[in-house]
Amino acid sequence: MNFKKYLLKRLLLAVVVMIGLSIVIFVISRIMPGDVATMALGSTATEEAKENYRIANHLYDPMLLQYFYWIGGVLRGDFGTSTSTDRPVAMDVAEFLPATLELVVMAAIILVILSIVLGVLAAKYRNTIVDAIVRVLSYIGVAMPSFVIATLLLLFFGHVWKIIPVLGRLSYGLTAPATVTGFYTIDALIAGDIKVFFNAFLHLLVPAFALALGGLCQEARIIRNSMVENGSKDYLSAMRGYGVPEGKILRKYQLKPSLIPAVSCMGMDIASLMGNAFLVETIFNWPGISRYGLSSMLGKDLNAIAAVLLIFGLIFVIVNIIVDLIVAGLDPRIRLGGAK
Amino acid sequence: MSNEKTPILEIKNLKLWFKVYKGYSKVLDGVNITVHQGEKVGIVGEAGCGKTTTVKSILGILPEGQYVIPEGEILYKGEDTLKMNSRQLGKVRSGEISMIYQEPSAALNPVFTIGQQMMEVAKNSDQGKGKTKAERREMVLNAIRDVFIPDPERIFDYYPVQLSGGMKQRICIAMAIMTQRDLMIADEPGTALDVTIQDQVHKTLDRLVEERDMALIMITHSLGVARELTDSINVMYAGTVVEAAPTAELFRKQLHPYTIGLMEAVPRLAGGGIQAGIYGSIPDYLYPPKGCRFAPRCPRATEQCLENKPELVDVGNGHKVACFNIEEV
Amino acid sequence: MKKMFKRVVTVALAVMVLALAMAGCGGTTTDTNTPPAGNNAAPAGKVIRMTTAFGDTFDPASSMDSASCEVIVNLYDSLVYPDLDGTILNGVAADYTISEDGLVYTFTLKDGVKFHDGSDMTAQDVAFSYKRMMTIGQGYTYLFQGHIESVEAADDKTVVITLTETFAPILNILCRLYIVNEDVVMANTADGDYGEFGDYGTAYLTTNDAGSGAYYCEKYTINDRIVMKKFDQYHGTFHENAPETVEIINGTEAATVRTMMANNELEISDQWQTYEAYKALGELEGVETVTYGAGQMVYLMMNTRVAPMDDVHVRKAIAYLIDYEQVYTTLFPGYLPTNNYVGARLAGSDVSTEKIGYNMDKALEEIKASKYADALLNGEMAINVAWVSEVPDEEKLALLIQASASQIGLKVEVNKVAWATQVQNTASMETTPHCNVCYVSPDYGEAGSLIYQRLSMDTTGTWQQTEWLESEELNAKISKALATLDTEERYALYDEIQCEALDNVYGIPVTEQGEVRAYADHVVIPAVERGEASTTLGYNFLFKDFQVLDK
Amino acid sequence: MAVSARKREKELKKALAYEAHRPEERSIGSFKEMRKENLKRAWYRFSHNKLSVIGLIIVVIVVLAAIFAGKITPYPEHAGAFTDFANSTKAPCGQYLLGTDNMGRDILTRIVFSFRGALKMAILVLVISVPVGTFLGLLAGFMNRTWVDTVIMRISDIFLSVPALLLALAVASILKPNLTNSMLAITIMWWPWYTRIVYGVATSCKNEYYVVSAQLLGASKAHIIFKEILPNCLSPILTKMSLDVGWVILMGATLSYVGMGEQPPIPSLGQMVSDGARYMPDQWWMTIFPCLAIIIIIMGFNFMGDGIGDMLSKGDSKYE
Repeated sequence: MNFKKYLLKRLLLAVVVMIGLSIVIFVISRIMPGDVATMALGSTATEEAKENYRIANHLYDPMLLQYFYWIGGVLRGDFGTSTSTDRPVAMDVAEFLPATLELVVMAAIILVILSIVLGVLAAKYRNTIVDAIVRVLSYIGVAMPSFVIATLLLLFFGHVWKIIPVLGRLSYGLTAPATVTGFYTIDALIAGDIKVFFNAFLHLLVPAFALALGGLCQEARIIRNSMVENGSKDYLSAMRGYGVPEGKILRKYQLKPSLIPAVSCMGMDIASLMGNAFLVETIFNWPGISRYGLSSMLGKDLNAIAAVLLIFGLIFVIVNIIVDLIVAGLDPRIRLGGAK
Repeated sequence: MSNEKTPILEIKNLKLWFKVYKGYSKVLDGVNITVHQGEKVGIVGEAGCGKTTTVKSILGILPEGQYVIPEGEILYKGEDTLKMNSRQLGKVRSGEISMIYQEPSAALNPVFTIGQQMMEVAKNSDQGKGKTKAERREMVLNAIRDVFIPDPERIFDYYPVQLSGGMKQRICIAMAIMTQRDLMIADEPGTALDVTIQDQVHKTLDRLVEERDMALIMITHSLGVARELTDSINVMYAGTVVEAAPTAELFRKQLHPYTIGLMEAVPRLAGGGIQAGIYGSIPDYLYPPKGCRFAPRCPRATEQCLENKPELVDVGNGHKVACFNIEEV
Repeated sequence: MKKMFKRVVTVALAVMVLALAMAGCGGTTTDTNTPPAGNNAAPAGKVIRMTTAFGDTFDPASSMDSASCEVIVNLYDSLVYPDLDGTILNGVAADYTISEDGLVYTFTLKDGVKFHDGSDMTAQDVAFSYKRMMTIGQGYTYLFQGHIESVEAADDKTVVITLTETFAPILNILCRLYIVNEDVVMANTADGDYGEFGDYGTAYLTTNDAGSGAYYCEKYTINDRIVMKKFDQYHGTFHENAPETVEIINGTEAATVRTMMANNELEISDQWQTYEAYKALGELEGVETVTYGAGQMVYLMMNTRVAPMDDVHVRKAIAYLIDYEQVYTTLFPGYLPTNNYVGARLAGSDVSTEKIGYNMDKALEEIKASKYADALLNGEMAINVAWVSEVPDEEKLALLIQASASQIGLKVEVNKVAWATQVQNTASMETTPHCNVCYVSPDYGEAGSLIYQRLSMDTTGTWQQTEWLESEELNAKISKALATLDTEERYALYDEIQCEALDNVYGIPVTEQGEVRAYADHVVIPAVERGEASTTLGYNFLFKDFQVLDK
Repeated sequence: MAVSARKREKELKKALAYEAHRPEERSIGSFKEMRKENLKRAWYRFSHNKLSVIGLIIVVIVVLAAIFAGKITPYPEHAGAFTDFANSTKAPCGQYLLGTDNMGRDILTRIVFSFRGALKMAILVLVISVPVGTFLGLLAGFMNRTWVDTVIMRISDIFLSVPALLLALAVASILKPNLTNSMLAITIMWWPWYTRIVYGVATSCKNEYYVVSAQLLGASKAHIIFKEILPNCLSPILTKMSLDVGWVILMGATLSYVGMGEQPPIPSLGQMVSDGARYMPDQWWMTIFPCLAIIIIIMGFNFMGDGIGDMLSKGDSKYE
């Protein structure tokens, strides 16, 4: 069936993209400023220690050889040891990745739901106050960087209106559930501990909202525009002619065709959530991989950078495949290739 | 032979202007049409004379905020649809009137299957409201069978993009006749199709209307189609009805110069090629002529025609015409 | 509809499987390693929570930044350790004897010193710790480089340290030799680059401790927080109000620290906040702020080998155009004035000459006297001042210099550089900027430490000394001073070196950093109570001497 | 009728009033008049929605402010090498309308001066990356399911998946840090977004009738791409472009975090926002006012963008 072949092709392409990505990352991390050994061992480390660090990490070999050593390790799941934590990077990643994934998944959910709701509302009350509010919101979402929004939200919920906990992943006195998926919310459910689940869920809300706000407002604008564009199509007035209630037309028959252009943009926004999560993590004390990634980038911790970026790349490619599947699912014209 | 049944739909002196770049395009200039219970009424006229606008205004599905109705009313079973609130109008749309569109591929939502769309219509129609899902599905499949489409189960899960033009138009018809309706509006159902399919579509339409004793408004720009399918015909020109009469009466004797011109323009199988057309083209609705809108093209135009608009007057056995100088029969 | 639904379900399942696979790919994380709880309700018993900017690991052999020191001094012991005023106290060593030629130091260990796993500490552990640190070669190794011949365990209780040549600050340096439990380390080695020692337990010591200090590490999650609990079998003494739990939390975002302080989830703040932030924290009820000099100096380092900075007149001109008074009143309120090259807090640091003060006319005079005068004054040649983007306050000083330089027609360019780029640039003479603003903290509480760090040839080409000094004669003077055991003689030599540095303007000691902390008033900090702070990094935070009173 | 009766009354009154004093019909004579007529018609469509006019006004004000920054700002020297620590971080008061930053420089002046850098960066980046991204998107979309499509889309995937900061760090190490180089860095990151959007629209409207019929009529590929498919992509592109003005300015902040971008003391909006964030919430004006400035710039570009979109696309005024 067309769909299986399509999925298979995309997965193959994903592998190609990952290889391309690994080359780009490898080259970029190598030409970044700073001598690797000095950064790794500290500038006061003895020359002799730096020397055998360089040999141990093949830094003197030609670039190509270094790449093969490195990619060989990666395929075996050994990303090498991180110079800052002296531990295998894989262990660090396993510890930090779930926290960021949980934050990003929550932010993605909020982004999808709220952008559709706002988009539909703005389209329904076109050129009225509601439309203007969504429009101004989208500028604020775009103009204000996530760390300013995060700071404002933190101060608001931390000081003025303390109804929701904002810092860290769990309130004091609650112990984290046994690690199964690394997602506190899911682990708590598995462990059947509702109190921890509820607390972990509350902790997720404010950071996830701060992270999603940027993309959320932009998506609402795009959905609103395509809803308006589809508004004057004949099949909607036909539906209206059959007495289908106005609300249902808006929510279902006008929304679905309008989602198509929005979904690809949404996919990219969700994929970039990983990228700009590090600011939100630093402000909300969220022990995620983005903060770890940033410190490794600035401290030129080669192995950690490569691992983090590979994971960002992997997630980006996966999200893209999902987006393409959803678009194909939504729009039969693409999936069936316009079989007249 | 206008039958004495109670009139189901009366459009009285309907005027409609569209907001445009430089002002208001005055498309409808006092339309008067009456449709009786179970009567099949034809509306004939050149493209752009306001046929579709008229019928769309009945159901009120013209694009929001771009038109203005200065005068006129549309009485459906005595109630003026223009004054109805959305609940009343909803009732009319879900149970009383249904419509078939001219352009089949634009009338079906590209991202939903045929089944999904028809189930939705069924769900909101009077008969379908109480029914369970399975019963409604049965209604849909029956409707598809009524329009001679083989293997309805397969079509149910198809997307519009997978169907041909003719099939799509028949689906639209199926949608319209799926539930018991009192008035059916068909806006040039066959124009987008080739002749053989067109003929099939018209025959299906005619049979269903007869069976269900529905009133029909058939819009077409071909007199041949009107002759076969309708009881009476209204000839529209530039936003007004210039002549209306029972079909046989109209073909026997045309009174209004435009109708005469129209009749002559029909290519005769027997005669040699295209007869003389009508000189000139439809007026600019932005700056329409003051008096009768056909005056600039009318061979018999007089001073009076230029100044004031002729009223639609009954000259005997249901034959109405809007012209000052009618040649005596 | 059915088909669509089936497709969406398969996609969702695929995503879940992938997420699970990735989350689990690093093997199961150790169960005990689940990060501790977050915040709000204060835990039972006496607790102190402090924020800081985490460095790398808490392995005593491989880290030297302020956050690591604050943790390591509590987890590990050393033979001797510095008191707040700099005097050397006995750590795990009961006493020590020095041979006549000053080359052999013999320490006898106290009885009953227990490691956190309950085993006794032996001299063998001390020797092992020294060998481990020197092979790893990171952290404070460079302090011992070339001074110590050997460290041996004569028997279970005595440690014999022989030096290569007499070295006065040897006791100060020995504070940095932290003793790890040999058995625990060797039991937890992973494969690494150190032959049969594997990775020397570096991975293990990142998240666990093998020390004998006043507190033991109960839980540590990287980049998040470390929880330390009181060690009851500790050989030393606790203050009766000393905290039972100490949490060091990573994260110095202004808004985060402020929220935690307001919701009393934080007892002591870090020292990286802005002046305005500390003012705001001080206004919170139940929160005080304190400023103390911890010996960290702010230098304007100059590359003395590149035109135009190789001309002493140009360097003097820049020294004259900095308004020092404005620096520690409006630029960095709370910072301390300094007259000598290495800051007043260090023992043996007072100087007999007068430092160059703020004098615009003299600055113009010096420029005119320089051989690059016309090139500089007609804007053809410009002086660039670099500052590190990770320490935003440095920009203030750079812009102040630029503004006052423009008053006398001197063109100064300010450029902002990431830390990694700065380390790379200062590694080679050509790429080292003309001037750069830099914070440098002394390795131990004596003037000799900063003199060595700032002026000796060993640190040329590192971020600590961008002057590229190559004078053999100055280098010899420094090693001679460090080798003279007699304090007066040594301090006289320090004074002579500092005078030479000030006269030739080998970099400008602009001001001494006043470290500011906000703290809850129910917590008593020894440095505040005794009114003096230790200048050895980390020793202001020996939590065993802290007090947590009832709120 | 969904539209409330009251609204229809209002429309009616307006229509009748208009009809009462209707201008006489003018025949369109010379070519010059024809062009004037078209311009009037374009302006009608542009100004049909009042917001577009407001947008145009904002953009014009911003451009003029950027050009005459020296004259209209209270303290022009604050934009250069100037420090006045005595009154640093002062709240907005008579002397400093929008307060001062941590170096004692007037924020209003710096914002107006920073318009120069912001506009230059935004326009240059968009002028380079939009056409490139759009063209590649059209190409990939039109040649759907061929190797061209795969190559282009996968390359854009790679570029999109590398975080902005890392790309900036890499470029920072190769090129000398100044405005043009940082713009180059942003352009490298930016074109894939447009490729993605245009690809989406191109693939879906490739199967539309008018494209198929154009092919039947033997239209060349170029004609189809540029005359048939491109107009459809205009609206999402314009929306994205006008919103991107903000992203580009903020990207400037990320770049200057690593030392690229505008070198101090030249002011840059993104830099002022990120510096000010550290002083929240007491000295809120240091970050809020630059944020408002960015919002206003985006609002201007966005309203104008929508207006241009209405003007170009046939839009909903079908009954021309």
